[in-house]
Amino acid sequence: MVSKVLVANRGEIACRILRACREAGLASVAIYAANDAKSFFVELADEAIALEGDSIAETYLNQRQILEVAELTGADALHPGFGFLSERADFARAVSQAGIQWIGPSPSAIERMGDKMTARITMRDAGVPVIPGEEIETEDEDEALIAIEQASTRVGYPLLLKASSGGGGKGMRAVERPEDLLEAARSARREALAAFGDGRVYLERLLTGSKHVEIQILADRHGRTIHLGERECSVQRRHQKVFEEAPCATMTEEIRSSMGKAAVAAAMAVNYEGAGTVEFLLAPSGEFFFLEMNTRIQVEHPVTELVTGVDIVREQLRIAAGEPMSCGELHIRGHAIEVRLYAEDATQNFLPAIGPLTVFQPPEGPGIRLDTGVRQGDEVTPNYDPMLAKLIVWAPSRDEALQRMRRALDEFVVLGTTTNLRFLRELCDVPDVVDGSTDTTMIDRLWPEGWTPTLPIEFEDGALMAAAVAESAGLHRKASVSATPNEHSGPVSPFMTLNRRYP
Amino acid sequence: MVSKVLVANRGEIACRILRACREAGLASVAIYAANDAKSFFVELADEAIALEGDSIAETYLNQRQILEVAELTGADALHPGFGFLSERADFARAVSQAGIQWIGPSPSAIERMGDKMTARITMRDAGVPVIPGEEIETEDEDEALIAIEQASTRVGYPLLLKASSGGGGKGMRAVERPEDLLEAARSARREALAAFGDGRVYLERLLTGSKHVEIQILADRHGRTIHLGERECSVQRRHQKVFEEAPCATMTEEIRSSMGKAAVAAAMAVNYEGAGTVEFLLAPSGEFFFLEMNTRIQVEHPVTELVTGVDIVREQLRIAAGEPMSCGELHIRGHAIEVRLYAEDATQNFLPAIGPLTVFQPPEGPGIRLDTGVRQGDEVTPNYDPMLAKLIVWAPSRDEALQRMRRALDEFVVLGTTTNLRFLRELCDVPDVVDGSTDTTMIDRLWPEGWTPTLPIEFEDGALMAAAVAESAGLHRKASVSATPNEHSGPVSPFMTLNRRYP
Amino acid sequence: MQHQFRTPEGPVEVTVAKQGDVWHLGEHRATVEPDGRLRIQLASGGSALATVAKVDDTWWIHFEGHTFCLERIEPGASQSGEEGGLTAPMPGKVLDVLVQVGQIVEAGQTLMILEAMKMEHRILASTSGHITGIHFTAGEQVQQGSVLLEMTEDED
Amino acid sequence: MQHQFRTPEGPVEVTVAKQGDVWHLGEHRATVEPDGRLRIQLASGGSALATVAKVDDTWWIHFEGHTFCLERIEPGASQSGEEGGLTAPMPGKVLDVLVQVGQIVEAGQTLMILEAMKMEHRILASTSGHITGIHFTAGEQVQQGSVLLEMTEDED
Repeated sequence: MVSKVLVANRGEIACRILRACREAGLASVAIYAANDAKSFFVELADEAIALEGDSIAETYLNQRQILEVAELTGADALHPGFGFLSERADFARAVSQAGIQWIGPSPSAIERMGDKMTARITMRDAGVPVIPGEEIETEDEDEALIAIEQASTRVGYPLLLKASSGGGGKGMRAVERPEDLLEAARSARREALAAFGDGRVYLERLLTGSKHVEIQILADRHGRTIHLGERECSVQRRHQKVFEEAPCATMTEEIRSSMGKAAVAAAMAVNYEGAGTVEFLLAPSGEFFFLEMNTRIQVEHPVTELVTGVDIVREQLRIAAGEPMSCGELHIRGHAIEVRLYAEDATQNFLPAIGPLTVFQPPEGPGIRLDTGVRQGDEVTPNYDPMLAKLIVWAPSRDEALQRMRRALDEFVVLGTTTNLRFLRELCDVPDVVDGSTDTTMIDRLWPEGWTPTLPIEFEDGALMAAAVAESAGLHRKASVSATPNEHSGPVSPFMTLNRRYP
Repeated sequence: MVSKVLVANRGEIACRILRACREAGLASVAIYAANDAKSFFVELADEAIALEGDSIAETYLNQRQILEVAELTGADALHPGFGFLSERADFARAVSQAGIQWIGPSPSAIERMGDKMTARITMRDAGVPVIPGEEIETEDEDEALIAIEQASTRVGYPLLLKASSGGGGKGMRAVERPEDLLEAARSARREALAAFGDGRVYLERLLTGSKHVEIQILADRHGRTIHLGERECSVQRRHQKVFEEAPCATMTEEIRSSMGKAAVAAAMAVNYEGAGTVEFLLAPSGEFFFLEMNTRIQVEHPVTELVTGVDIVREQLRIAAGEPMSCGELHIRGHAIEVRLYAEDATQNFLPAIGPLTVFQPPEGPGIRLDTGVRQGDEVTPNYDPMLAKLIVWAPSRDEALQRMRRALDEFVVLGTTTNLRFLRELCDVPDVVDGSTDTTMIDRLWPEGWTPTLPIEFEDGALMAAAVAESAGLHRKASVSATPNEHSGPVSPFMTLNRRYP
Repeated sequence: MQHQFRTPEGPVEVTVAKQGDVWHLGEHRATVEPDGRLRIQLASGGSALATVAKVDDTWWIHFEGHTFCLERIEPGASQSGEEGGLTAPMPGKVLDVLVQVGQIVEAGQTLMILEAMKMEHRILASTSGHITGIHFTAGEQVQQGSVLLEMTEDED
Repeated sequence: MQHQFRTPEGPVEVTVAKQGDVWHLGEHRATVEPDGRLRIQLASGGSALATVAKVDDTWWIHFEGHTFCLERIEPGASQSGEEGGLTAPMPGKVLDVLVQVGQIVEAGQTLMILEAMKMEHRILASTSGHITGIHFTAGEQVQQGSVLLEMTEDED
């Protein structure tokens, strides 16, 4: 039984989970750092408890303090979201030992999949194809560098260095030439050590021209382990996904079936429970290779929800409560696309940006979903990930979904902070995106010198004129009209003679 | 071929259609009365043309002027939306004669279904069951009253008087007792004459305890006439729908199949083209009776879109362009509920309200769709229908959809104009709604003395305190924080030395 | 500070006090958030945000899923409009006047028919009595709150 | 009225004139909508709404699907910051300093490594030259726009 869920996360995914708890009739507890006191997710929780400390390590990564909050509030389940402590087996273990239901797989499943090298070995043993490469187990920097150098000659160039504890592109480096290997390895190890406390990196051959395709998994305690079809997430910049879709445009029933089987086998190999994702590289030949398994909910889960009709977070809650999952046969309908709105400057190599969200007006209408943790008036700070929102569209066909995404992005207005909105909009017109032939190197290939917007000169004139008129008319000194209406009457309330006095 | 669509409507349905045109790559033209110059739908169109005149008759019902705009702008198709001219056969004919594609069925189909008495006779001839009742064809008031009185003894009480040209509850009266018949008939005739220019009314037996169930139809020029399953719209106040869902909670595959067949037969009997709805009363026995056919898109079409995955407006555009419809086999997934947010006072017999939308904050998150034509800062005027928005949710099951609707309504904030928001929220907790045993008289049965909110006294205390603190703190004199940020820096733009001078 | 508001149950006097950033009303507490909303902590322990907006003299409050409409009574303002007048509930057009001055009417009797938002609305007598004044005829436009008719209540 | 704005291509001077409610800039026209947006009618015939917001001295403009960020140059303000300084592109922490004062560096060489938003960012030399100043050491926090290092450009 689960009755009160502590959400050990922040931002849009905390909002997503807290709303699911509300809908499921579960009480909810949010935790927040001081700089999140006014964030939207804090409002959505039944209870919200401030965490002491300034850094992420002292707050959202502080296992002891989070467990204290769980005890204090009487939470009997904990949802870790993604990032932060979501793939920390030691935390999952501590939560369980405190008598609190961990909403996710067992600590041992997290461990075996969380260490990317162990996962590669586990998958190889289970008969799932992995990318050609070599594990480097040593933790010692000098020994590791020597081993990396030796392994590189066997793996061949171009190659990828990946942190064994990594994720989200952190501690990952593509190396084109032998002479760049050592600096890249040092840098990857340093970033990995800072981010995960584990500097180990391993080598994989860099498979160019491949698609990043991943299978969503659900497993309950009643003997069912199923997959919900695939997502394609090839479009990445800085090794981070930016444009995701379901289904994959080039998927065949045959590949879906064998990839789905491999993913279910991967999950069953570690006695998986809950929601998880098995990531593959899909080569143009139709061959696919295991990349890694994410033992948690993923950022891009909404595209799967829209095409399968399964509420994945709600199923996570059900499974954690010991109930059987409620979804039936896999039935994929239509097409869904997600783009990630980042506070970043796409013209400056996607450098993160900060600032106020002076205007934040998302698009509306049929087939549009917005998952966000921010509101107009909020502040984008350098403290956390720069993702502001996920804009997701569904339509009966892929063409219609792209048309809808273009329309939605055209309606979206964000002022006060630089975002990748225009980059996302122009992505929708790229021939590779239009015809579905996206691969993981597309952005680097299309814009080797960096991206700049295609901007008719007249639009720039219009913007300059707008600024000049706005300044001349003093628009910045006027309150918005809607904030201070003063010429209207509310309805007239009839009233009677009873008097009350307060207090 | 269709390339440019004139949308002869306003408000949320105009927004819905204009966005569909944008997505389909069609140019669009909006028409608007002076009091709509700042309405949202005007912004969404590629071109917007002001109509001359003040009254609805001079603007949105002015066939001549609308045809002139179509010619002026070179529109080659016209979408009438619902209400206004959407069911005027003479207009459909004039549009076609002007060489413009009417997005809807043929004038003769509109005529035969639009006159409710003719429709009853057509359906009876086609073997579709109709409600026991009598048509009164005479237009003369005195003759009609005599005929109504005579027919009433054969039909029996309670009975319904319905305008032959009616719709939306206008010109409709329920009569419980013979002594109320004449005043009700005069009033219904007067309202019908004012609204439709046709005072004829007919009699039907009032079938209490029945559900209002309707079937969505699509027919193209390539020989396909299909149905998209049913919607249940039993929950009505003042004969207007307020809570709609798909599928109907008590529907069986057998009844859906026979009702669907009857609806397709009805459409084929008039050589129907495009989207339409065949309305039935479904008795507790499982018997169903033809009510009427709406030869246009309906307010509640989104619930069908969400459960079938068909974009009905997009299919209308396709069918009008002579293409085959794109949807395949009927496959109903999950459950969708729509509630209609009206500017009205639910505690005063749903009397329409007006005022500014000082705050208008719709809910967000997965599974929520909002179709609206208003924005925060807009004004609700007495000129048009008081419907502000349609809030639609989808979830895998009916229970989950209700849970989601409760959550969404809890998040919805509207200030400045009285709405039925709380009424809608409490509807979601009514046992009849929860167990799906809604019928058309539910609201009158549950609240014979009118509805009042269930309000814990402490919440009223909280509100009084909020008002007192807001007044004391002078919150009405402060601009909103988000409107005038002043303590943040935008990103620093590097700049070079090139100088330009404008103009 | 002390304010009077009209509620459906009649005028209510509310006195709130401020200590530091916290407002007090008995055991209830409130603080003003940076975005202009109010955090209300009720004596029972519940806590929720109130969204507020003022339109003319009326505070609109959204709190715990309910919307309240509280007209502030200016200190010293006279209270008028309570007796006799039958006012237009909304702007519209008079369709028909069914009574005459001097006529005796019963509670619930239809006195006038208005048309607004394409619907008919009936103005009913709330008590039995005599019609003492009729201010509009069929076809005339009326504003919200316009006094349409006047009547005196019959004494029992 | 005349204003100067910084654009990616350099400062631009814009002169707009008002006739009645309509603003003019050459053949372009603009009007202010009641909600604070601007209706811009371009000389080419296109017309669209611009959403505007000012943050400090910078006007943010959304127009035709593009977002512009135009810093207004106060009349008479001096133009500084153009030479020599290598500034922090965003707030963060210095992870490593890879050069020393006096060192000769080449264009593209990594001078400093910052960490912000959990990612590493490299500060590169934009030209070849000499390092003349280093203002932060590893472990220190920096604000956006802080001058991190100074260098002189080598003459060719």
